[in-house]
Amino acid sequence: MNVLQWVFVITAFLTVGAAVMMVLSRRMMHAALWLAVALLGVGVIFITLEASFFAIVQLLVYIGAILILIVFAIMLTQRTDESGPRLNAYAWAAAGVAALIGAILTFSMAGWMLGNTGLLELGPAFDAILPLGQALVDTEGFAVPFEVASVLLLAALIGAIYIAFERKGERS
Amino acid sequence: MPFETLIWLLPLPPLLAFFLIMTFAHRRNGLSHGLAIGAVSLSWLGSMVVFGRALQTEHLAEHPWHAVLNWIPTGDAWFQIGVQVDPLTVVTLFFVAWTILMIFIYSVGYHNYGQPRGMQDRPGLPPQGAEVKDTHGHLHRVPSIEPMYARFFALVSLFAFAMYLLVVSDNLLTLYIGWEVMGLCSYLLIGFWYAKESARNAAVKAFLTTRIGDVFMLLGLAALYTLTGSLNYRVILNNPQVLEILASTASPIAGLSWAALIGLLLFAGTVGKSAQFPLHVWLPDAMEGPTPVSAMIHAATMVSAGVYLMIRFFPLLSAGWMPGDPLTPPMAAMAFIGAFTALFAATIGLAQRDIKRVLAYSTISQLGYMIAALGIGAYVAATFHLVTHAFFKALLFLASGSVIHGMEHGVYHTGEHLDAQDMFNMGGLRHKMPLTFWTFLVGGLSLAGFPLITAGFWSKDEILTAAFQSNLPVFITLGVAALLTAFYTMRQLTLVFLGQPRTAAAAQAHESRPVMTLPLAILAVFAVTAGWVGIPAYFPLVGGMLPNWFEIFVGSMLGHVGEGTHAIFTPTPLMISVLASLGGLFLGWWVYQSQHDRVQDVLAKPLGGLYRLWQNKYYLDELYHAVFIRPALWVAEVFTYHWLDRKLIDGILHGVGRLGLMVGHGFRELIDRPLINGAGDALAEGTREVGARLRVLQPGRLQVYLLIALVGILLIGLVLFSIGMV
Amino acid sequence: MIPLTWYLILSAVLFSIGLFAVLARRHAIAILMGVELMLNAVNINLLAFWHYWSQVRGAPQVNGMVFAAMVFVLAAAETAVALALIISAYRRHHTVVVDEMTLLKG
Amino acid sequence: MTAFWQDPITFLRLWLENLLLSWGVSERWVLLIRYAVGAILLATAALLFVILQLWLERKLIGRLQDRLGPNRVGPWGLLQPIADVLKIFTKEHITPAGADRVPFNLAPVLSVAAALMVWAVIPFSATVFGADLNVGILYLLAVGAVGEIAIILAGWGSNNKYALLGALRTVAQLISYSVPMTLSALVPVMFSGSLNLNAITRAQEVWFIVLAPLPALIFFVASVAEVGRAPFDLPEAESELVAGYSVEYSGLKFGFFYVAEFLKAFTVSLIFAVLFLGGWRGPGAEAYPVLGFVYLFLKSGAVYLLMILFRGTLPRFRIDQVMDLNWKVFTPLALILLMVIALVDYFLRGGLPLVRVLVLLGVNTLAYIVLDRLLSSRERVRRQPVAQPVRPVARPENLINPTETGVAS
Repeated sequence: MNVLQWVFVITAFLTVGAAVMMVLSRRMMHAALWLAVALLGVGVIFITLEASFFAIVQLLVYIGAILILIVFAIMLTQRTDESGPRLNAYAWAAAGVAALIGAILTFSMAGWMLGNTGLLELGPAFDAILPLGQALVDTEGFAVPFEVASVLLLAALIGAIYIAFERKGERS
Repeated sequence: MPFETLIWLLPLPPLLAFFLIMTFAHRRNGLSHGLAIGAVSLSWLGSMVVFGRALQTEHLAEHPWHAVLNWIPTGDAWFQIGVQVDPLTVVTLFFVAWTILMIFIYSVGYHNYGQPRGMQDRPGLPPQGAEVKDTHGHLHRVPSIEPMYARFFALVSLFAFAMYLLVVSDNLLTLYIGWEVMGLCSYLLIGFWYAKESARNAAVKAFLTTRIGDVFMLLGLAALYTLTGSLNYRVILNNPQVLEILASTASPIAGLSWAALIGLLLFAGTVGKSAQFPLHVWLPDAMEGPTPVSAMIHAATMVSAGVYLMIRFFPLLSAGWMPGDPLTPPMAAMAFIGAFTALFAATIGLAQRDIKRVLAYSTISQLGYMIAALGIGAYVAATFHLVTHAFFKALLFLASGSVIHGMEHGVYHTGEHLDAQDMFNMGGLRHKMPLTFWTFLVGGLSLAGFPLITAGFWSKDEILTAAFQSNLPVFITLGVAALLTAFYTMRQLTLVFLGQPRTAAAAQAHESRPVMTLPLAILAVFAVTAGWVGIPAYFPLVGGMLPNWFEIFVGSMLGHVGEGTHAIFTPTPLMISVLASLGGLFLGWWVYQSQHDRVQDVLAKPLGGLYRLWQNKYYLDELYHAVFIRPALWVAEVFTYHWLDRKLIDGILHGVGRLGLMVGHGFRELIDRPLINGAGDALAEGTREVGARLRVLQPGRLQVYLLIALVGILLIGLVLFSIGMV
Repeated sequence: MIPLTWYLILSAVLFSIGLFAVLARRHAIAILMGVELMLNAVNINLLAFWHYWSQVRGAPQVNGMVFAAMVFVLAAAETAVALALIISAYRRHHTVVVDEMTLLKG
Repeated sequence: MTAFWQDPITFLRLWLENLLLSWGVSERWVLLIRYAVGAILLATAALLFVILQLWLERKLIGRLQDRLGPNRVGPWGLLQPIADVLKIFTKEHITPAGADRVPFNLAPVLSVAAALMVWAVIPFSATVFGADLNVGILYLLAVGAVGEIAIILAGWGSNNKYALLGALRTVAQLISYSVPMTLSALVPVMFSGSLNLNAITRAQEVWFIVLAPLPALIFFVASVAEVGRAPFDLPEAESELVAGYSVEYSGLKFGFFYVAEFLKAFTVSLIFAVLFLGGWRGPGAEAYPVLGFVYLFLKSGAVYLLMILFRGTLPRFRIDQVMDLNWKVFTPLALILLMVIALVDYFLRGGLPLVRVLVLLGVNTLAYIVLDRLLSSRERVRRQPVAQPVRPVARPENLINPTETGVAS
């Protein structure tokens, strides 16, 4: 195994471990921190895929925005005590289903005939940011989904503000 | 853009302004009058462009500019609406555009824009004045801004739209729409200060009275459409064959031809709209509205619309008539009613005290002039008088508004409780309000027909000349009316402006703001110069100095250009006209210069009962009340309500209701309860049973749903996999 | 020289962990975190295939990246709305435990 | 082969690489060692620089406030920060009883790390930069997020309501201001057509501050808000929040925050210099890369001095004013400017450079004038008449008759 493979394996175990900890930790704040670790791990995975742009976007969007939002939400809903069970009554069934689906996915993917292709280093010639940017604004490419995405973001923004806005007399 | 598009666009800006003010600007006074004046300025500009082009166009009467649109499908054809511009439209547009624009500008000042809001002012009441403190701490009472300022401009904009629509339309239906919208605006604006009982009553009276005429007019319209299949002017009026057929076909009524019947019906509409006897009673009461409304709607434009309709339909009214023939029935009716109204209203005008009411009766009288002129076939003269009258009467009304304003100023200053519109409370105002005085003088002289220089002289002289040549009784009536006109005009001038102030308020009166006096000045110019376009060529001395453009231009509508039924100079009518005018003016001045009492008219004693008769308007209102209104109320209350409605109809209905109740009860007990309810209940019960069993699947827990869905997917996948599809 | 399979397996594992969080955690925000984890797993897949595909075609491909970008957008929008909903629900019911929000119970 | 005095750092790097290669170390390891050494040197240099900066700031603020500033330890008090550091080293590390230990202890480290990580992509001269990342600007913004996480961790971990409130407030401010900051940072990106900081530097034939003064201004003010310095020092508003998120920290842990704060302040000056002031560009900087350092530090020093001037002269904003300024002025303005400048620049492509400069300057001036009119009209609407004091204030001249007011008794 070479350096990159070691990096991958270590990161993968860290990520999966952090994800498991996230699921199992009782305090929501800890879960959020474990999620942060998992997300960082995914960012590193992106770097091993030579998608450094996405690694940084991962940092920017997930850590910089989503995670902070989640932490804010946790702080704002802090009054609930976290003493109850962290998993619900169907946790065993859920675990079974999740494991089954994970197994199916894993086996179907591992069994894919080209799956053993080693991923070679692409090098700077494959720098895809420029094509990505052009594709996003190309009417032949993804201009419409891009616009739709922007509208979606705007709608989500307005919707979120509207929903979260405290209306008079709502607090019972 | 073809030129016709401009014609389409003429009525639209005021309509747009109406909607904009109503929707967006009803709380912003400056914006609302800006919108309204901007809109009518646009229309004015368009009208002037049309006017300018029309002057340069040959044979406009034979080939009017027109454009049509399909509007309402009628079977396999379309009812078309359109616009048309011919010489008559052009001259009407000219005075309509000018007077409307001037009155709009004047209204800004009249409604005290820029003044403070009065503490006691309420919507629906005239402004009561506001108290302001000057730099020395003294309290002053000053005029306050109209509380419904924006509403006023919205309504007059709508009115302007309707007037333009009426003028440019090429068919009776759109004309009728404009006509009725104007009626609505008139109603709304007379009742503008709706909190005043008198204003409310006046509004209802105006609306109902004009409605009587309008019903007849609608009948005429329907008859015309049935007979010709069209309401278009070009199809009916410019078409000798159609006129011929209409004139020669007998109608089912009283041996009249269809043309005569339709003409009479349309004339009934005009009687209502132009306030001719016996439907004139609403117009004096309409003076309850704000003065610009009186000027615009009840003097310059709307009441002119009735005359306009008559002029427009003159070919139909006179179908089969040639100069020299006996008059056709509608023409005879017009000649009679017009002449009678002219004299009748003038006599009432002699005894009125309210400055605006005198003008209102003078309006009725002058409209009678025009109707009478048309009745004897003086087409051009009637049109000419229509134009000049619009200018000088608008001027007079606006100037009287200015006088009232000045008087109110004095009333605020002195704190007296007196009627600011009563002429006997005025006097000597010429020093206080010089500009108003001079412009009022110009308007008044024009109304009185002061020889040679005023517009009114030329148009009135033309009518008198025509009457002299064709119909002597009409001529005599009109001559007497002219004398009376000059008399009451001078009475008004003397009472208001000359002599000494009869009250402290009059002594403290005050000239109005430039925004009010500027329109006066402009209208005064027209009140003089508008006559110069129609000086007959045969007139001694001045005749021929200016071409008789009006005769040529408007006369082309009838096709006899320059032919002239009265091309020969006859001195008698001229002399009578001059004598009536000067004599009336002198008498008016002579009688009323000695008026010092502010209660009793100097003429009241000498004339005695006649004066009281005039002052009470021949007791016509009382007569109408007794003859029409009380019986109508009785029929409504006792006959219709108590007998027909309560006893007969309600009785039948109650009987039917009881029967229905019995039948329904039977159905309910026999069919509904056992059969339908039973089945329904069973169904509901079954559904509930099933639901109760299935509700286990709906725990309301998100995650369980998801779990069930996933298990389902897995199962489906398993099935598909086992049969080899995945 | 990391085989493609490794990425795919990693993503499958992360996906099922996220799914478990979604199915089994009681806390609404934890469910949301599970969703985020699943989206990340998907993104790993997308980018891995993007890399693989670029390598096979010998030229940079964009489709995988565009999809990944869309997933980011979706994640951001979804989080914003979901958190707003959670806060709104918290105000109303004083709880963020989804088990206790059973107003739609049959 | 460059001479030592032309580019000492590259010279040393090449020397080290050759040395290692001649020892038989494989290329991969050489690369690794090179990065490690570079990172350690850079971080150390940055942290040492902070010491100088601390002294400078205290001295200048002292002068602004008519004091002498530190003047006891060393010549002109130069060694004062070192003495402070020593004192901080010797203090006790306290972890509060209810604290969440891991986040509490992780926060200061992350905070400093976030500030240092920025230095990795700054091009210090034509040849010297940590990583030539092709998404450099994105990296800068992303690393800012790590700093935010650190603050949240500190606030949460302290188990103290002032700390929590301070953290929430800080993070709200940081998130808000990163919006106009990002938008105005896109203007240089647009001009240069690249996200790479080195490329942006090289594209600045004309400094971007000349082409886009308003975005530069927005970026600068947003930067000041991002580092939470006066007049945006609400996170540490003592009167409201004691000391904000760092209230429970003591000793070296507090020192970390302290250092991070100053380091961030200088870092944003560096970023501003790179984005808008031409970075290391200057006469002779291509031929003699060592000059690039001098130019860059002179420029960022100037920006930093401006920040000190702000801190010394401006009063603190209220929190609602901070948010108003951001959401109602900066964000819309930055958006509009971005679009307008993009359009204008698109049409000026290929024209005379002078025309481009003048037109863009004109556009900015115009935007400024419009903004000024808008703001002043808003101000006019909102200005309330100053209330007259209802009750007489207890001043000597109001107390003519002490017995009447009851003061005498």
